[in-house]
Amino acid sequence: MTSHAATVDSTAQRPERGLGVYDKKVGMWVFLCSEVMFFTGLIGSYIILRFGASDVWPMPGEVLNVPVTAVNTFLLICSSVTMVKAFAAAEVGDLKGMRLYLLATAVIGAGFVGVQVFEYNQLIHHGFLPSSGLYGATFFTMTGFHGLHVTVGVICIAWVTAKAYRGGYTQEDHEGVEVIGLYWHFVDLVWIILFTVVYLI
Amino acid sequence: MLAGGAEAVAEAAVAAETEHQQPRYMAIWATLAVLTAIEVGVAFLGFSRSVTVLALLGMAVWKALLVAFYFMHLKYEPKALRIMVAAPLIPAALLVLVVLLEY
Amino acid sequence: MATIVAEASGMPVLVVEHEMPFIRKYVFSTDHKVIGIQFLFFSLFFLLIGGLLAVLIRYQLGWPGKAIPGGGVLPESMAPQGIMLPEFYNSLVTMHGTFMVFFAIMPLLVGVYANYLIPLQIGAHDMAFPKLNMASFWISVPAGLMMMASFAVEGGAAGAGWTSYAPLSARPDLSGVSLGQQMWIVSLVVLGLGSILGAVNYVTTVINNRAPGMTWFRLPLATWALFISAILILLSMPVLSAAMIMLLFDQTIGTNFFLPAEGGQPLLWQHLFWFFGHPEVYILILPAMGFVSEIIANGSRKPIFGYHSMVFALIAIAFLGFLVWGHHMFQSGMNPALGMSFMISTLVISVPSAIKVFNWMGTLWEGNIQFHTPMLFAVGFVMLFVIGGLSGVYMASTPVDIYIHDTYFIVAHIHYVLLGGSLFAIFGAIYYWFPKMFGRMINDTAGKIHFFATFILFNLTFFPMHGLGMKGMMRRIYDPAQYEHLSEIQDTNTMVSIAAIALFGTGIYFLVLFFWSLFKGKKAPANPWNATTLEWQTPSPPRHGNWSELPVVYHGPYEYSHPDMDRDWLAQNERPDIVSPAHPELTDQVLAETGASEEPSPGTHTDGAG
Amino acid sequence: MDWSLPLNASTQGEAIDNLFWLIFWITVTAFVVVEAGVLWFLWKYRGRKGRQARYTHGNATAEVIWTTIPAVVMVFLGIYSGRVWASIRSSDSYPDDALTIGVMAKQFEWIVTYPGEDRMLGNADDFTIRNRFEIPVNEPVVVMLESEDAIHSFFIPEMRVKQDAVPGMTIPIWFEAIRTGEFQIACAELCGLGHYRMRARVVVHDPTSYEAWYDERSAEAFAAEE
Repeated sequence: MTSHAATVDSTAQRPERGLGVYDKKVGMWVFLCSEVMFFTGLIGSYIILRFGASDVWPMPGEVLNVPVTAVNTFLLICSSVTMVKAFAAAEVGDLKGMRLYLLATAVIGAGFVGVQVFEYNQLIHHGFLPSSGLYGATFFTMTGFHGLHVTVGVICIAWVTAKAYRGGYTQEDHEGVEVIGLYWHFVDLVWIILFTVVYLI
Repeated sequence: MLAGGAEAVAEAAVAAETEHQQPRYMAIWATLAVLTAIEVGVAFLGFSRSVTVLALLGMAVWKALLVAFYFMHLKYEPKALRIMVAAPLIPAALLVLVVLLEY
Repeated sequence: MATIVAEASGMPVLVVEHEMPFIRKYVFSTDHKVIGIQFLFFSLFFLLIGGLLAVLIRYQLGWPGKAIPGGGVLPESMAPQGIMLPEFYNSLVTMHGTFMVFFAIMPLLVGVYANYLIPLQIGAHDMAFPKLNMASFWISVPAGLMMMASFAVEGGAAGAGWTSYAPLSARPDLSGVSLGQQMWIVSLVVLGLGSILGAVNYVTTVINNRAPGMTWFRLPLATWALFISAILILLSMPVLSAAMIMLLFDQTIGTNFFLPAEGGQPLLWQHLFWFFGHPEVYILILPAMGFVSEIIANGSRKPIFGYHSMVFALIAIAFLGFLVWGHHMFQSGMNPALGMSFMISTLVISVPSAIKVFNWMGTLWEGNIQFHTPMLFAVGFVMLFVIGGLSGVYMASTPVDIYIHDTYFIVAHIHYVLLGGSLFAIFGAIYYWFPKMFGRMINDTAGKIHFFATFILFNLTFFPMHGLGMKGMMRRIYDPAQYEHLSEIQDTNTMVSIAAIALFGTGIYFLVLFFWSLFKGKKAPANPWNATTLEWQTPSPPRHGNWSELPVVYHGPYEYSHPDMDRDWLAQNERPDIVSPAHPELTDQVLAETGASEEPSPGTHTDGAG
Repeated sequence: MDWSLPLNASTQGEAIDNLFWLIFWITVTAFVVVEAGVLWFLWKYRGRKGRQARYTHGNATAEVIWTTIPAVVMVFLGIYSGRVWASIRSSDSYPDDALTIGVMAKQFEWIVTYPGEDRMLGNADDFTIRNRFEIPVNEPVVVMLESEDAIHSFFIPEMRVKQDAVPGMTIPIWFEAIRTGEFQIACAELCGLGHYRMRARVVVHDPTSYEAWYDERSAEAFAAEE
């Protein structure tokens, strides 16, 4: 235990270990727990309204454009992998790679929002509106709030990217990249669930 | 003191594992993409309703877990954090299941 | 700017304090203590507004249809010639509930004391995210202003009750209120966001920023309770936000979530609302229980009785709090079989509450009880909370609830819990921590007058409401005299109204006392109550950054009357040589881990007698 | 004001009142024990010079005792309440051949629909009256409760009956009056600005006068239609 002897002195002033994870990461996870409940409220209401209803709702493909959304889902998955690659690059000190991957994430994320706007436009054009019964109401509320989260994510990632280009992150300190990454993967995760329960079931 | 030592060992192990994990991000990405394609296929192939729903939900959970464990590296986080993250799933499930019981 | 820089080694270092401009120091401050005090002024203001609305409600019930004295100042749309209109009455009951729950009691408990106490009690320099903390306050302010402004818009303020059951709240043609209801929704969504940001902060801070030696089971119970409440906020508030957003869409863009026209479910609103609403009730009582535990241990000069069971009871209440929401819906048309399960979980949740009451009694037992004002309020809390808790048993029993649901019995119950409970604890907390917050004392005699007047008038106001409920008087009734079965109770209503108005007077007395003490109170010492927890080991008021050097904790939070001490209290961060029988093993461990043995400490040094 | 429940006029009222008073005595006992205990401790252990508080962190036996006692009382109450609840609200408690009356709540009145001779609602021989709800004594009555707009609550204090009327749902409740006389339906759920005056007359007849009333109203209703 030679290493331990060296740590005794510094622990004299160190806070309790807590989770052994730095504050920002804990904070983001705690916030994501809260987000889980927000989406539970929205998706749960959809499940209850749909499976509690006596009438049958439209089957996949009848109203919604599944192929376009499948491509969009693929986009979001790609942005998730570029995000994690940015973090991995930062871990090994490849700051150039980190910046490029961050930029790619922001761009692909913006692409997702763009496709969603296109999809909305198409649907509204065909007369499918939030006021089109419970199907329209739940669809637009869930995907709309997810889209809002994506938009916020894109803005934050753009901000992090800008900071990265100004040299704000190093191999030792890139908490911001990891924390925004957590948020971004969470948004991706929510989309995985949404895509399945809204578009495919 | 023992705990401190054990933790240091564990940290080293995690660090080593993380390095090994990095190349696999692309494999996970490929898995996610393939699963998405299969999902779309299942939805349109016209299996019976219950088979479709179960298969789709299964794949969605699989994908979600892949994202949570690898992209969000929950796999390498302390157990306490993992428990904390899983905690909201209990009230979430309760809310939906109990209200569904009504119908 | 934040003056604390965390070095990579994990050792926080205090950087020289710069002289900050007024606006950074007192307005857009990131200091948790300033934010706590800002929340205090914010919520006391809304407490006053909520009280004023209550007086108007009681005036109408005491003297139905009579002109309100001075009511001529109210606009035609509320009370022409001072005579209140039913639609204004509906707005009053709605906004009284909303202000009291969301803008007074909740910020008083969580906004004020979670901010002020958590970093001090766990021995941290500040919250984990000071800027986020500032944001959580400045998000709440516009929410409050918007809620206030809704009285002035066309159609008046929201009038569907603080629970805003759909479809009444979702269809402007039914309630006659459109913009007011929408402002109500937006305001609460914004406030909810502020609460969630605050809660993220509290939870992270407690998890990660405890001082060395501050193990989980050395946390003061106030911090424990605030921590658990923050978790409840995190998990329940977003569900309300989601429901509110759907309600807003029903109001504005023609969706049908809660309208039956195209298959929507009015009961879904109630499920979502109460899924939030019941944990919310515990958000409003758990911190109060925490403060009372602090004060009772201090006033009795004894360690809190059954610290561990107090903590586990808090956790149990929080967990069960997510399983009982349906008990608000026994008569709502919910499946009766579901009612049965909710009844059982509700009866179960009363057990941990009972444990807490008995533990407080156990703390008083064989104590050396000091009757300072905070102690009076804490004991008052226990006595009134018992009544509120016991009256809850009637509602939990589904058949009895058939009769008393939506009657004044419920009104009595909620006020015994929220006013007799939470607000008494808040008054206790204000008197207790006022010296720490402002460096001045509140005069003890003046405080005692406030306590006795409030205690007596509170009971005169709310105890008879149980009887009104037993007679079948419905809630939210503009004019009870309309009903045969309520005609004989008009005298009681008048009596209750007189007491209520006098109770409001005690509130004014308190505010005057509060502001007078702020400027003219006697200078407070660092530890006026001879208390043990860390916040009292700092100057009053504590400096920016709280500690120049983090404290090291050796003891549980309530080491009063320790036999090895010559005075009757032992602070958490002193005398590492004294071993607390509560956790001997922890003391040894911390002594070893923190390397405290290298510091000179008073008294003889033991290797740990455990 | 005296501290009593209003005169009971239904069969379920008796069970509910008994349970109410049982809970009353249990809670009064707990109330007295706790409040007297607190006051006694406050007096007995009041601070005095030289007094030393007992240094204790608790007592496991005491904790177990005061956890068990409330738990046992609650289990008992839960079982008892559950039985009464089932006898009023469980689906098999509904009488088979009861008189079925439709009640539609709307802002701010009660529309009561009586079946024709076939005792079935929902066909042409039904007739409807406003704000009057007349039933025979000693005969179970099923009310099919509906709402047209907001949520209302059907409350007859003397019958110990209360049920929300929810738009989009038809909720059956049943009760049996045991006393003739006149009572009131009150709305117990905030339903808009006329909520406070949303009431209707309840008349409980003896069987013969109910028959006479029914025939008369039925004839009147159909005469008006033609």
